[in-house]
Amino acid sequence: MRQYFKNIYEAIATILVGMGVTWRHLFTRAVTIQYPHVKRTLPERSRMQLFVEMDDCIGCMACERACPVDCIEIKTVRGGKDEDLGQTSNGQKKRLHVVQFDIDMGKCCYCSDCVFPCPTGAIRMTPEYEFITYDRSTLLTKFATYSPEEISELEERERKEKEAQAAAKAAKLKAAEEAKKAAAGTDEPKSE
Amino acid sequence: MEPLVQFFFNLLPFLSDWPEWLALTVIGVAAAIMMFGFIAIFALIAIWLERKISGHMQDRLGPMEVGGWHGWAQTIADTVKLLVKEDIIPEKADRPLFKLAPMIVFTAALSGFAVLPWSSEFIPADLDVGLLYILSISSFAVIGILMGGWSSNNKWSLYGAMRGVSQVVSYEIPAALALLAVIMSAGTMSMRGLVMAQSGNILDWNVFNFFPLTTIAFFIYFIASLAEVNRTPFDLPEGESELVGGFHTEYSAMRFAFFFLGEYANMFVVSAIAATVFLGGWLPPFEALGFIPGPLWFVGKALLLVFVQMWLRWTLPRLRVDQLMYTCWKVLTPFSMAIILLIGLWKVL
Amino acid sequence: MTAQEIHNKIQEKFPDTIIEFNDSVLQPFIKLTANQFNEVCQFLRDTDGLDFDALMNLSGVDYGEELGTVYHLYSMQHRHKIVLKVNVTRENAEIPTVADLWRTADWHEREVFDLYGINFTNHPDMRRILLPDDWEGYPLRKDYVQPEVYNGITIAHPDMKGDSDEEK
Amino acid sequence: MKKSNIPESQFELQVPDSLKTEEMTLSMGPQHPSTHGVLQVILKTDGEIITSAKPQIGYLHRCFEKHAENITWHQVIPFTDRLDYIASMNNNLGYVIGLERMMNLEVNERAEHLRVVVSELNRIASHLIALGTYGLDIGAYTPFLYVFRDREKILDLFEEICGARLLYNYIWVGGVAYDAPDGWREKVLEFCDYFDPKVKEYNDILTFNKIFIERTANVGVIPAEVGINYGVSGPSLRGSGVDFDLRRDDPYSIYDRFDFNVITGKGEMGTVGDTWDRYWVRVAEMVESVKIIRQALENLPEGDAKETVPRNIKVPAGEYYMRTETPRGELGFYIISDGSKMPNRVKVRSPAFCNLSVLPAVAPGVMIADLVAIIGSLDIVLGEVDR
Repeated sequence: MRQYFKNIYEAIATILVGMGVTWRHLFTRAVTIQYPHVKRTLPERSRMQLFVEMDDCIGCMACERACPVDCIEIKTVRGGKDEDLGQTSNGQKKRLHVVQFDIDMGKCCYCSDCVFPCPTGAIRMTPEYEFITYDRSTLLTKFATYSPEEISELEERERKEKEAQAAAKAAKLKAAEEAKKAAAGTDEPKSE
Repeated sequence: MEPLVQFFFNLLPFLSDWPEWLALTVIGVAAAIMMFGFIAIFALIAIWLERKISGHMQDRLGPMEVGGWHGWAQTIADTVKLLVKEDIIPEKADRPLFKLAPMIVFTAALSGFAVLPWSSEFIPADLDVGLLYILSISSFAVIGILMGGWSSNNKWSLYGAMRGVSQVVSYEIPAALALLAVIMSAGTMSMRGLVMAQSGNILDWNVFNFFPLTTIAFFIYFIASLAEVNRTPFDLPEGESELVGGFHTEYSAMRFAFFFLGEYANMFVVSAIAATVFLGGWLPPFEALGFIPGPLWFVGKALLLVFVQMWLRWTLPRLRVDQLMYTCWKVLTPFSMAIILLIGLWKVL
Repeated sequence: MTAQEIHNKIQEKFPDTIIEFNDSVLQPFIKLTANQFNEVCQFLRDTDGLDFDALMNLSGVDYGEELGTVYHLYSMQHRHKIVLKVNVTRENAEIPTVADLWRTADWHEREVFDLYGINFTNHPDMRRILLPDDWEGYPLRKDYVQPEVYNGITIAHPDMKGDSDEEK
Repeated sequence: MKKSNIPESQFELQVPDSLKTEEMTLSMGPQHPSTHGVLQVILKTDGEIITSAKPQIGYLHRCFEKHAENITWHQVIPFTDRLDYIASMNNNLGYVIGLERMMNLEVNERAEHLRVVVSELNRIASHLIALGTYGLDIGAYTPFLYVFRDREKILDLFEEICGARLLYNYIWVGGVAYDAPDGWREKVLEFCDYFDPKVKEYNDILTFNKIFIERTANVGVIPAEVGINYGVSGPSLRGSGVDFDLRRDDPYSIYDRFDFNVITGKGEMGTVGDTWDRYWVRVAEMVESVKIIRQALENLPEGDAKETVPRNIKVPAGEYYMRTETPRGELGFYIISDGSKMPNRVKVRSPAFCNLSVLPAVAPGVMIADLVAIIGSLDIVLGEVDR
């Protein structure tokens, strides 16, 4: 019997305590913000959209290798022999044309693993978070500025250079072989 | 119907020249429309209020966008949304019952308004047994809940409906007994008579009349009424964390809105009964405040109780089925019986 | 109790069941034969002084030629650990269940069955647990080839750049 | 001595035969509001009373273990984030410490302290969610918002230190990804001061509410030996009165240097091991976490937190089972390396998986509403159950 009344008393008392808490909160300031009207300033480390400073990219593909979900796709073409591609902001010489640098933000897992291996700090995560679209394909960001003609031109040149190189190499090899043969030829009679 | 007819005749004198049947029909339809309009507007405001109150209690702001000032038009927008939404009826549902259920729930709530005394003049129907009428008509909603839960052909809905029925039927008893305590002291069941019996200042109100007996009766009635309108901590028929949506799981669009409307109308009805029976209806707490019209007092008191209902909802967890029954049969019912006994003794002595 | 002592105790009681005992790795393990495995586990759990009342982990492993199951046991009472290993052939992958001894093993064995195809005999409910019941193959086996369709649904995503083999 | 095996179901159904009705099979989930994600439980009910409950899992299976075999050691870390996505720091920590022990790597002191601080902060954040959603399961809405208000503050701290709010990829092999920014330490201390009085608020509105106690006490009792046998761990096991915490009993990182209490359930409101005890362990554990954070920040050494991060992770061939105490319990990583740059096998012993497996044992005989309370008190994260 005592337990019965104690239960009723406890129920009423604790309900009143709880109501007191909600009553106090009725008059405290809201902690939420009215999002589109008020925006938080995000800390500088915020990992939102990826951004690539193409002037700084040397095309080393470290970020592509580091990405656990393969959302970065890079294609490079070697620069010409005497071509000056400029320097990155930390003074590294660029040797490659980065003709393609695609990041699919739709696949990105925001781990920022690509940011750390970058030797020049070209790729980084920005606090920019409002990039929703109606079409998933628009999430694919292309950072490279080369036009298709330029790319094919560069590729053509690279192919030619390679061919030339290969030809030169072949010629060199051949020459070496011939020299060897010649040496062998001259040696042969001696050994006989 | 006398006071209402008188009220309308005073308001629109030309009505008295019309044939009686026509005048009565016009008055009846007009009163019904007024009530319906009141429910609709009340529901809009109450839902908005509930969101705001819950928001502020939870350190949020609640709706802020639609309509400009504090999102006042949010519920209107939601109503429009519900109106234009597709009305889905499950394939295996019992269609006629499924369609009928929300109407019954709403009708029951609307019928309750017939005897609410807004002021000494404006009372749609001043029945001699007004309180009895309202008690019986409000349990009518149970049929709608059961129909909705059964016809949805969903096991969760069925659970909700069964819980709802057992709950409402059980809680009728403490509610009725608590009201009986007041009826005994006032000696009438007419809503108008009940208010009239409380005239005077705040201490003449029934809630303070046989202090503390009627005060306890008031609390018992209030708790039981929470259960009758399925509000937290007795929202088991809906119990969304257990039963998904309870008896209205399968309802959508306007049919769902009718359940919703019915719920809010019921909230008002039970609060209005409590205000009428215990808190002096349209009477001001002090004579000095008599310049404020009666209906405002009435609605104000009812809204205060509605606010408390909301306040409780955003504070308390939900009971379990057996605990719900325990509260009803082992706590509220014995207490209300004891109160009747004590008031009877008091009266006799 | 050290791993060596535990090993000796098992050796004493079940002389033919120990295949290998390695104390020089980070976590010493005992490799056992499958045939008496349940009895050994019962012994480990119920003997005073051993009291391995908790099965921390049960995992399937694909060693290439053989499949295996690794049991990490722990005693809440004495705070000592031991690792048990049971290897089976790919063709005849059957190990006696320990789900009756440690209920932890119930779901874990189902998981190993699901992903490695090792059958645990006497298990109360040997079904797939993570994958759908009608999935084909055992995905964590190293020679698993991903099917192209499942119930008429193409599995390979059009965006997928090569498959896992290429990355290796 | 022959000890008895634990039966499959713990409780006899308490319904008298005369009241038994036809059984109904009920599918709870995977789209049910209280299954904390995509858990499906096939229930057999007799009226409101459950006669059997069979969890069906796998709806969120993302092949973590298969993935891990095809990516480098380091690339696994972002994937561990996604196991128990509300306590990612603790997941990172478990995997990383496992690797460090295999590599025999000493970690910079400052990094160790930062690790402890973020792990404990994340433990608080995770327990807060457990509290809030538990209130929601029982039917109280408001505490949910209160805990999210406070969790938000922790997430802000995380965002400041590592840039992410949910999936951190912060703890790396040999250290951490970023050193703490200036003023971060003070902000964490400020949070600690802010947080202590908040616990009383949760207690007022939820913990000691009579309705809440009635709903949770004496419900879903897991006796200690049953819990151990089923592999239940973490707060759920401590709720059953087992004084066992890996941070103290199998220490990792630098937890052995801190002074904190291991909270166990004492059955204050009902039976030892009921849902209220499990809930209470979480509440009290948050206070202990604050204590650990304070101690760790007090002794936060200067230095370079990334000093010992290796350029290439070379894991010698071998295997290791590393277990750490996450907010959900014993998270184990069984790592096998063959010396190459990718793991040969990473098996996750998921605490939520084991905790959930006890459900069929305790569910029979309770009501549907109690089942919701039991699932909530086990605090499962389906991302970790299904991996």
